[in-house]
Order: sequence, then structure tokens, then C-alpha cells
Amino acid sequence: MSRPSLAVFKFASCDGCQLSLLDCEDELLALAGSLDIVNFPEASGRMLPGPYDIALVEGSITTDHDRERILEVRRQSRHLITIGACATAGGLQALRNYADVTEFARAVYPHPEYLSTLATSTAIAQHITVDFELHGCPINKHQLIEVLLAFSSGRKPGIANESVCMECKARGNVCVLVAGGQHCLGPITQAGCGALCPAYNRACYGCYGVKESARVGQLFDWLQTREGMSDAQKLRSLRAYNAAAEPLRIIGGGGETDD
Amino acid sequence: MTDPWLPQSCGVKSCHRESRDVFTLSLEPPPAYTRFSAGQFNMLYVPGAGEAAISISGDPDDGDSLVHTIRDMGNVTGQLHRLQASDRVGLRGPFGRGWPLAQAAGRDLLILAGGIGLAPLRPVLYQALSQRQRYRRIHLLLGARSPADILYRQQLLDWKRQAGLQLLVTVDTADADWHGDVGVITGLIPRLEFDPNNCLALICGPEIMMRFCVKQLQERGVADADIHVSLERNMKCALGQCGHCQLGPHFLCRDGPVLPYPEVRDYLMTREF
Amino acid sequence: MTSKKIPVKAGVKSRRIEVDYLARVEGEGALYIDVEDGELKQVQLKIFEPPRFFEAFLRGRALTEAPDITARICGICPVAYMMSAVHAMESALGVTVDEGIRRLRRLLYCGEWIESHVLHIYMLHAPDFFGYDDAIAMAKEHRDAVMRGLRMKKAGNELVRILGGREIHPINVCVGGFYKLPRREWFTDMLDELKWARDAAAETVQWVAGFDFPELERDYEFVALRHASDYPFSEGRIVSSKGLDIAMDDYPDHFVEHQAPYTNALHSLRQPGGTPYFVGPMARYNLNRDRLSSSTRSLAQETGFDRTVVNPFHSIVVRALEVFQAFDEAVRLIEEFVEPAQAAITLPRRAGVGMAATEAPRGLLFHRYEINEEGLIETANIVPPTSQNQLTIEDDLRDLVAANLALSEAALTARCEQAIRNYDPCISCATHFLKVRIRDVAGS
Amino acid sequence: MRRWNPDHLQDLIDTLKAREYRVLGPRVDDLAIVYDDIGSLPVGWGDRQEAGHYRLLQRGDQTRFGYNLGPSTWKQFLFPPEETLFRVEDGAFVSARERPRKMAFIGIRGCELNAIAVQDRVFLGDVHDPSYAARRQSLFLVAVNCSQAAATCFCASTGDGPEVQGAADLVITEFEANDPYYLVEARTDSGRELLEAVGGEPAPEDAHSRIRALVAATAGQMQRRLHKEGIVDDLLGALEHPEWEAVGGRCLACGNCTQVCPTCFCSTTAETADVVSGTIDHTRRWDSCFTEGHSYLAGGVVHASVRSRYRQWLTHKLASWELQFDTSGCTGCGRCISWCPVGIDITEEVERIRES
Ligand SMILES: Cc1cc2nc3c(=O)[nH]c(=O)nc-3n(C[C@H](O)[C@H](O)[C@H](O)COP(=O)(O)OP(=O)(O)OC[C@H]3O[C@@H](n4cnc5c(N)ncnc54)[C@H](O)[C@@H]3O)c2cc1C
Ligand code: SF4
Ligand code: SF4
Ligand code: SF4
Repeated sequence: MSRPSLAVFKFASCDGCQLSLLDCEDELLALAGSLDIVNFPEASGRMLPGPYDIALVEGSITTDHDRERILEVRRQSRHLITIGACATAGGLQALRNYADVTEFARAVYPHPEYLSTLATSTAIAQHITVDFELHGCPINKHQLIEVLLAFSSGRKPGIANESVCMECKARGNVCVLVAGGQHCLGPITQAGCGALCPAYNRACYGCYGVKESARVGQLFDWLQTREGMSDAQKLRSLRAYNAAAEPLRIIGGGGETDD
Repeated sequence: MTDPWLPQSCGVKSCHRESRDVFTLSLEPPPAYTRFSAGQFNMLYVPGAGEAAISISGDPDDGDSLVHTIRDMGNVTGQLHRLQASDRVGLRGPFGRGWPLAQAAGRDLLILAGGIGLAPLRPVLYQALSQRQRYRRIHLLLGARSPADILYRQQLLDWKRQAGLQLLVTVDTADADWHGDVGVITGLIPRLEFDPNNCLALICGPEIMMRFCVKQLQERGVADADIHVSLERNMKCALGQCGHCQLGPHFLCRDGPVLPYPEVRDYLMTREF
Repeated sequence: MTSKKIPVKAGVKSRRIEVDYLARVEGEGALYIDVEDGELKQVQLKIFEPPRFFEAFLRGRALTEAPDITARICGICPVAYMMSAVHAMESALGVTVDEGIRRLRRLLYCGEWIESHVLHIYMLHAPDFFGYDDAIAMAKEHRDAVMRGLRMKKAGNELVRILGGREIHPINVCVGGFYKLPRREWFTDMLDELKWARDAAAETVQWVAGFDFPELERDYEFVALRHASDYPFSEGRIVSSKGLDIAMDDYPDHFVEHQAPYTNALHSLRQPGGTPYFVGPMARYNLNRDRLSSSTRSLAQETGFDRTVVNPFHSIVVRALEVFQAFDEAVRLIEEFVEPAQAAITLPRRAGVGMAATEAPRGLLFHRYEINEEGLIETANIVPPTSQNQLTIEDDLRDLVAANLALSEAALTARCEQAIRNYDPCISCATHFLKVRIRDVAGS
Repeated sequence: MRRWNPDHLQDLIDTLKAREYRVLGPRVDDLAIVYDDIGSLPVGWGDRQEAGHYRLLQRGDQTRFGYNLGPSTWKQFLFPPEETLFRVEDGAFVSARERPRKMAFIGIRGCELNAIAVQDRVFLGDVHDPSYAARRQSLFLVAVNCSQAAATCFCASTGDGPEVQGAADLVITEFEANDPYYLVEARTDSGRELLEAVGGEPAPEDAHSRIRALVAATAGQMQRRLHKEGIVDDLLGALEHPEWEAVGGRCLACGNCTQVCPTCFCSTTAETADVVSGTIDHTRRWDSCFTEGHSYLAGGVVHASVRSRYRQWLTHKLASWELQFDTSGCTGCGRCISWCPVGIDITEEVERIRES
């Protein structure tokens, strides 16, 4: 098989997830040897047209134009992988889903009438079929490499969908919830970061998105009844980096899903 | 001390297609590979993809090749599918307890296979048919998704014609050329001629199929102790150490995959156990 | 849909240069230049980063969340956002951190400058000077240079990773200090690598100083922080090459954000007068050369850059000098490690207004927050470097195109793109860039 | 038996170090006492525990062993959370097992010692795991009789403590919190040899009765119990009990209980490719029956509901384990109770299932 071609596309995002690819300092040249990076505007002036074997999509859908653009990206891509909290769950910018976007626009811009934006920020998978979703805000670059290798050799990526707690214990952290009373979201958050926050004495704030079989309501009940979490804290905790993720939205209530 | 986790590298002799998603992979046995018994399995390893438990589907008396029939279901099996002659794979084995064929001597032998479940039962056929006189009736009941999914078709027909195998096949969905049975395998059991008091039933297939087969056999008067099933669970080590293949007290990799039905009855009948 | 086209429109002398998708800038931008009858009509730098409304949804969040939330404005310089946020919040609460924390914050900032600058020098900008599409293509003939760059970048990232937990959106920064108290031992293993990287940074300076630079000189107003003793990161006064010298809290009186219908962004302008200004490495360098370490100074002398630098194409050299400065300081900060008394100071509960500007890799990054007694944010205002430089970039392009109309289409386009990259514009940073309205050009 | 003062404990550590042991024992981390490399023993630290709750405390005394079990287990040293088993280099399969260093465990409790014995049956049964075997072989065990119980301890009811019964090299009992002395018993030849080397005074005549009284008092403090008689049938005979649904409704399926359990042995494997060198590592990692991957089959997940995952954990730990290994999988350490983020209590669950 010839080298699979790789393209990187950006929607509403901070660029951090695609930067992860450039942050693979040790592996970058080797990766560029096994993949033909044909469209990666952040890094290269070489921007070849599709079709592409593998497309990485960063960012969420927040404009009409992007809603159209993602359809075209899908048409051009054999395997389409979304990367990061924006692309997989709407990102922080999905906080607008819980508010009035025109009020948001007025708060930031003197002339909001020049803006063209949707009332919601939505995950890519709400618009097109996605072949794999890599969680994280930002994604873990080693997981990104695994995903690229997997898709270029035609297998499923070996990305665990268990809790952050699993990594937390394997790393030898002391639980900041049980031993520190901190409002840790590790039990409902998907592994992948290596249980970073508890390793630095702070509660997980859920940036890797929701794990499978997440018991969001049960965890928050405990945090509220036993660890002094207020209603306002609960809402802030639910509505953050993966605000539009379904299990969090359901427990927190509100949040437009469509536009 | 040899490391029980370390695979041996062995060469691919051939990899050929059986049906849309099933293929047969024949390997050169690695040095010092002990003779396997029917129903045992190997752990096949593809670098980068991992290991998968795969039953040995060939003739136990064939010392020259280790044959596996595999359904392309995901990572490892997908990569195995791509192998070609002279490629190499990792192998550990053989593992587990096979079919208690010796118990069938002088009795009717009922073999019930669903889909890829025929693979671990083919070694039984090789053995039983090569010593045909030891057994009374030998029935093979086979269920397949469609006629095109029937494994080892020619070989089964040959065995039926020449070796005294009684063959009944049913498919879930027929095509224009199919004149045989359509429907689930359990539908064939009432028609079967055999002695419920003097038989041994060996079943391998999807768990739901096995549950219904057992029910039918019980209705025909077969004792639970004469029924043996081959079970499947996730397996990472095949050494009884990774904990994945537990079914109640059993580690299927070590105590199974073939187990007498009475030993698993309670667990098989409990949802999600 | 993302291909680069350079169509020649009507006539020999009328042309429109379109770069629909600017490469090697972080974020999304496009450039349109209209030339009619040999005369430059207009230059537009179009940003199509959709608005994400950070300043809107920061309202009602806990002040302690600001560093993590604002980090998500930009994945390239998250530390800068975190630093501006923590300083603004600390100023609102009226607290200051001890020397140990202060130094660790400098160390963290060193890591980000290194990572960001080296990325820009080696992977985004240097390919322009050689005519490659990217660093990967450049690596074929300049493998050693690219490998050196990657290794230096890794060293910068490693600093951020150790201190912050991870390279992008670090998790160890909090208002009042750090979540986990960093210890000297965390860094000792990487001292040798940092020293190697400092030497590599010196080689980098020599390397880029030898590039061919297009001519461009304009009369800029450079704006940067200036600190009593150190090269500026997060402290000091805001000064300019035209005599401005104010406290951070007076920023709003001297700079104003402006949105006009014909522009595509909230531009920031100097007040009074409404003039553009210039932030970033060149501004910092020109205003703070006397704050560089003596070894950075002598390196600058050796390469002939120990002077006010006005050609923006020279910014790559200044960036390299800042990388050297950052490695030099990082080594010193680790060797002269000061253990903080505690991981973070306890924060008082009080309402207040806090402002802070810090020096992001790309220049001044200003945050202003009003917080209430419950510790929640009432209003937030963020002015990133790219929106401050946008008008200056367009002015540069105007001069550049006017002076180079004789160049071929392709060469002029490449030159323009290179000029934009002089500013390393981070478009994701532009929290409130707007969509452009493109005027029709005759004949199209 | 000898009588030691605190200095002798330091001598013990120093002697072991001099003999090139990696000395592991209690270290005070930010929020809990963990097991780690140590140079000396922390003084005066304790803890308060409840279901889903742990707080590190300063006792205000001079005890060295005045704490109960924290989140770490000795399992992490014998069966590490992640271990590369072999590597693929140029198509060849090369063992990646490391030669272990000799290790000494300081302060291992009765229930923990028994937990090692339980894991021995897994990794040193019919099939020996080479690295486990190697690490196990070079182990020097300094055990401690518990002089206090945490609220979550129930080893007295399982018969695994608070008195050390297993084969430790040395067994220490701490007396007098404010001016502690230690009665030290050697149970193996290497223990006797080390005891000789460290020295100390002869133990008082009534040493044994002092120890018995102390551990009896500790056992008396225990608030939780797990009755093991008949438990195999009680649990395996109740696979459809409504309590599974109830507890499955509270359980977060986070896996913490299995990760802090000193006997849980489940592992999964992972392949890690190094794109630069081209090698691939085949790595074994701790797994848990609370993950979806644990029961993943190409055709679907067996333990799809959290209810069925909890049932797997409890029935395995307390019932099928007995049938598999002729011993219970629980030694009464109480960790799964303390470190469950929502305070699910294994002893309570067993009682609920036994009711009715
Ligand atoms: C004793 C035994 C004998 C088997 N014999 C055969 C055979 O002869 N032919 C055949 O086609 N299949 C057989 N299987 C099933 C085969 O092992 C799985 O289909 C295979 O593991 C799927 O792996 P994968 O990587 O291709 O799929 P993926 O879905 O990518 O699986 C990922 C991982 O999950 C685990 N896993 C997934 N499904 C199974 C499963 N059904 N059983 C065990 N582990 C699983 C594996 O560890 C695998 O690494 C047997 C299974 C067992 C337990
Ligand atoms: S600290 Fe958080 S992630 Fe770690 S075990 Fe506790 S609850 Fe889970
Ligand atoms: S611990 Fe949680 S918040 Fe922290 S990095 Fe990991 S997933 Fe993100
Ligand atoms: S199956 Fe569950 S309870 Fe049993 S050893 Fe594995 S993780 Fe522990």
C-alpha cells in the first residue's frame, strides 16, 4: 500500500489539538515518512485537494459556512477522525447553547450585526458520520499517534474508554476526592490524560469527556450531599469543556441541542 | 525458565478464503509444539494489533500444519486476514481443554455447530471419521447465515458421501440455489435419529444458539452430563492470570473452552454473567 | 476548497492576489490584495476564525476558573493566557505571590516562549526564507537544522510539561500560585538538555542572522512591558517607543478597541490619535535590550543585532535571540532555585477590578476582570496580541506591495505571506475577530 | 525475640540498604500514607477512615506504625501497574522482562501478607509468571501487628489479622505511643540473621502475652464484619438478587475498588509502537472487571450493565475465588470501602444480599 494521505481541518477551536501533531517532536519526521501529509495548513503551504485517506478534524460547528464545509470534508475523506473536546462535544464554546447567543454577541462586540454565527456549537458527529472520536482538551499526542497508526494499518485504535480513576490508581496518585474532599470528576471522565490533575493535587475537571457508562448523576449526588458541592458549583462543573456532551447536558438540564 | 507470555514466531503456509468474512490460515508448527487435541486453541499474535484466541481447526494427526479458521471480526483477526504465505505471526499454545471425544466411543455423536463454531469442531470430525467404527451414528448439525457462509462445504459433502457422516444444514437466509433447510438450527433437532440415552452432544456457536440447542436436547431426553459446550470470553493471556475469561469458577482458557454443560448451566442461564 | 489560487484578473496591470487559506499561521486567515492600473487599491487580511464568545461566557464563572478557561482561547500560547488571568485576578484580590512562585512563573513562561518561538522559527517561518512548503520538506536538505529545532522545541515543551503537567493547556497553574508545589528535583534531570539547547539557540541565532532579508522599514510605535530589572514577562509598566510609560491599570485609557464595518476585526488602536502600534518580540527587544542577560547581549553583538530592529523581516532573528534569552534564564532559574513557601497563597474573598498585561510570545496580552464578593466574574475583557498587530500587518503589506509591484505574482504572494508570518499571527487568539466582507473587484 | 527502640528501626532500614535492598515502606504524601522508597519511617502519623472517606492526621505522638492502610498496596511492586512483557524488534519477539532488584517491605500488615499469599496462587500456580516469581523470591518482609484498627477494617472477621500469621521474616509490634518500643520476632532464617545484626535487648518474658493483648484490643475496635461461612453458596445462589440492581444503580464503575484491592489481578494488554525505532512493545496493564473492555467480545460486551460488573466483582472476590484458588479473594483490609468515591461498602452489600 502506498503511504496514506493525511489532511487536517480546523473548525471553531484553539488549534491546540492539531498542534499536538507538531508537538510530536521525536516522531514527527518518522510520521511524515509513513503518512503523506498533504493538507495541514497550520504547518505547511502544501495544500493538495482531496480525496484523503485520513482526515483529522479539529473544532466544532458554529457557523452556517462550517456546517456546509464539514459535509465537503466528509465527502473527501475515507476515514474521518475528530480530535478534541470541540470536535467531539462542542467544546467550551458550546456554553452558548445554554445562553442567548445574541446577548453573547452584544457582550463582546460593539457591532454584533456583523457577526454570522449559529446559536449553538455542536460536535462534528452531529453533522456527519465520524469514524473515530479522540477525546481530550487537548488530546494526548501519544493517543493521536496510536490513532494515526491504527487507521493507516486498517485497525481500530487501542484507546481505552475507562475512567480517569483507573489511570489515577495506576499512577499511584492519592485520591483527591476521598482523601481531600475535592470535587473530582475522574470517576465519570474518560481516561487518556494519565490522571494528570490528581497527580498535581487537583480535582479532575473532566477535560477528556465522558466515559462509557458514566454515572454522572450518582457522582454529583455524592458530591452535593457529602462533599459540600453547591448547586452553582455543580452547574459550572457540568458546563465546561464538554458542556454539550449528552450525559452532562441531561444532568445539568438546558442547553439547546439543535438549531 | 521460558516465558509463557512470549510467542514463537512461525511461518504462514497459506491463507485462503472460506467465505465473505472467514478465512483459513495454515501455519508451520513452531519447534517443539506439542500435539493439540480437538477443541484446543492457540493465541495468535500480530505485532501492533495484539493477540487473539483462535481454535485449531485442522487435523490433530497432521503434524505439518497448524490450521485455523478465522472470522474477520476486528483488529487481530483483521490483520490475520491480510497474511500471505511466508509472512510470520506469533503463536503460543496449545491451550485449554478440548472435546471429550473418548466418552463418545460406542455412542451416537451429535455435533452442533453455528457459524464459525464449526472451526473448533472440525478436528473432532477428522478424528471421529478416521476411526469411524468406534462410534455409532455421527451427526453434524450445522447452522449458517447463508449458503455462502457454509464452511468447508466440499469437505463436508465428501465426508457425507464417503465417510459416514450424517449431515444436516440449515441457513438463516436462503438464496435461489438453496434447496435445504431454512431457519434456526434447533429446528433440526426434533428430526434427528439418535439414542438420547447413549449419545454425546458437542456444541459450539453463539451463546444464544447453544442455550436453545441444550433445551431441545433436554427435551429429547439427553442428560445434561452428556452435553458439552465450547464457550468464549475475552482472553488476554490464556494462562489463567489475566482474569478476563472467567465464568463463575472457571477460567475458560484453562478449564475450558470446552466444559460439560452441568458445570456452566447456572451461569449460562444468568443474563450478563 | 482550501486550495491556493493566484488568479490574474483583468488586464496586465490590474490584478487581485488571493490567498484563500493562509498556511503556517495558527488559526485561519486569508489575504486579499487588489491592484488596479498599477496602483494598490486595498489590502485585506481576512480572519475567519468564528467567534467563540469567551468574554461572554466567562461571566458568572468562578475567578479560579479563569486561567483554565482562557487557556482554551489559544492552544499555541495557553501559558500566556493563564499568566495574564492569574495576574489580573491577583490584582483584583490585592494579593501578591512570593519570590519562589514568581520565579516559577517565569520558568513556565520561558518554556512557552521557547516552544512557540522555535515552532515559528523552524517550522513556520524559516521555510519561507528557503522557499519550502514546510519544515518536513525543508528537512530533506536541512535535516540537522530541523532536528535541532525539534529538539529545542521539545526542551521548551518539557519545561511546560514538568511545571504545568502538560504542554498544551497546562493544569498546574492557579490564581495564587500552583496546585502542586514544584520542587527543584523535578528539573535537575533536564539541566543538561537545557544547556545543550542554550548552545543550540546560539547556533540558531547565527543561522537565521545569515538569511536574506527583504527590505521593509516603517515608522512603528513599539509597545511592550518594561520591568525594573528583568526582561519582561508578566510585570512592569507598559512603555512605547514614542514615549508612553504607564501602569498596567491605565491600559484602557491609552488603547482602544475599534470595530468599523469595513474591517474584519476588533483592531486595537493607540489613544488618543487612533494610530496602529506594534507588539511582540521586536517591540520587547527594542524597548528592553538593556534587560537582556549579558550573554544574550554579546550574542546580539556578534551577529550585528545589538541595535533597534525596525525591519519586521528581522523578527526571526529577534525571536531566536529571545529563545536564547529564555534558555539562559531557565538554566539560571533552576540553578538558583528558590523554593516557594507554599504551593499557593490563600485567596481573600472580595469584590474588585483587576487588570494585567503579560508578554505572550506574540506580544502584549491584556486581561481585565470585574469580580464580585462571591468570587464570580462579572465582566471580562481580553485583548490578544494579534488584534493589536492587525493594522500594522496591513500597513506593512501595503508598503510591501507598493514597493514590489514588479515582482511576479507568485513571488509577491510568497513575499506577502512571509510578511504576515513576521508577526507569527495567532488567529485563534483573536477572541473577537469578525468575518470579512469582501468587496467585489472589477472584472471578477 | 528482641526489644527494640526507634533507633533500631532506623538500623534495620540502613542495614537492608547496605545489603542492597530497595527498601519500601510508608511515606507521608500530601493527602495519605503511601508505600514508596523510604530512608526512614514517618513519626506520629495516622488516619481517619470511613466509607468513601480518608483523612491523614497527625497523631501528636511518636508512633511509627500508628496508621492504617492507605490507598497503595504492595501489589504495585510485585505486579506493577504496567509492565512490558516482550518487544518486537525486526520481526523477532524479545523478552522485555527486567531483572528485579531485591526488595524489602517495611510495615506490611497481616491482611497484606495474606493478600500476597493469595496473589501467589495466581502468579505462581500451574503457570509461573517469570517477573512476579523473580520479585517474590528476593523479598524481605518486615511485618507489623496492627496496634489500632480503622473503621473500615474487618480482617478479624475474615481471619487475616490484625495479628500477622503469614510467613514474614520479621514481625514487629509497637507499644507505647509516646515513647515507643518494639517487640520483634524473627520467623525465618534470614529474619533471625538480620535480627542478630541489628541487635537490641532481649524481649521481656511476657512478650507473647503483651502482643496477644494488643492485637486482641485491636480486633475489638473493628466495626465491620464479613462472615465467610457459606458465602460461596449465598452469593452464587443469588445471581438475580434485586440488590445487584440497587448497588449497580449507585456504583460509578470507576474501578477504584479493584485497583486498591491487594488481591485483584486482572490485566489487559496493549501494543505500543515506537514510530522512530520501529519496535512494538507488548505491555500488560492492570485492568478491572468494572471496565467495558474487561468483558468485550467481538460480538458485544458481556457485562454491559454496571449491575453485572458489580456482581462480577463481588461474586468473584468472595465466592468463585474460593472455587478457583481455594481461598477467599478478600483479606479484610477495607480499602475498597474507604476508596470507593461514593462509599459503597462490600460488607454491607454482602449482608443485603444475604437478607432474604
Ligand atoms: C477459546 C477461543 C477460541 C476461539 N476460536 C476462534 C476461531 O477458531 N475462529 C475465530 O474466528 N474466532 C475464534 N475466537 C474468537 C476470537 O478470539 C475473537 O473473534 C477475536 O479475539 C477478536 O479479536 P479482534 O482483535 O479481531 O477483534 P476486536 O473486536 O478488535 O477485539 C479487541 C480485543 O478484544 C478481545 N476480544 C474480542 N472479541 C473476543 C472474543 N470473541 N473472544 C475473546 N476475546 C475477544 C480480544 O482480546 C481482542 O484483542 C475464539 C475465542 C476464544 C475465547
Ligand atoms: S482522585 Fe479523582 S480520578 Fe483519582 S481516584 Fe479519586 S476520584 Fe478517581
Ligand atoms: S485529570 Fe481530568 S481535567 Fe485533568 S487533564 Fe485529565 S481529564 Fe483533563
Ligand atoms: S474479576 Fe474483578 S474482582 Fe476479580 S480479580 Fe478481576 S478485577 Fe478483581
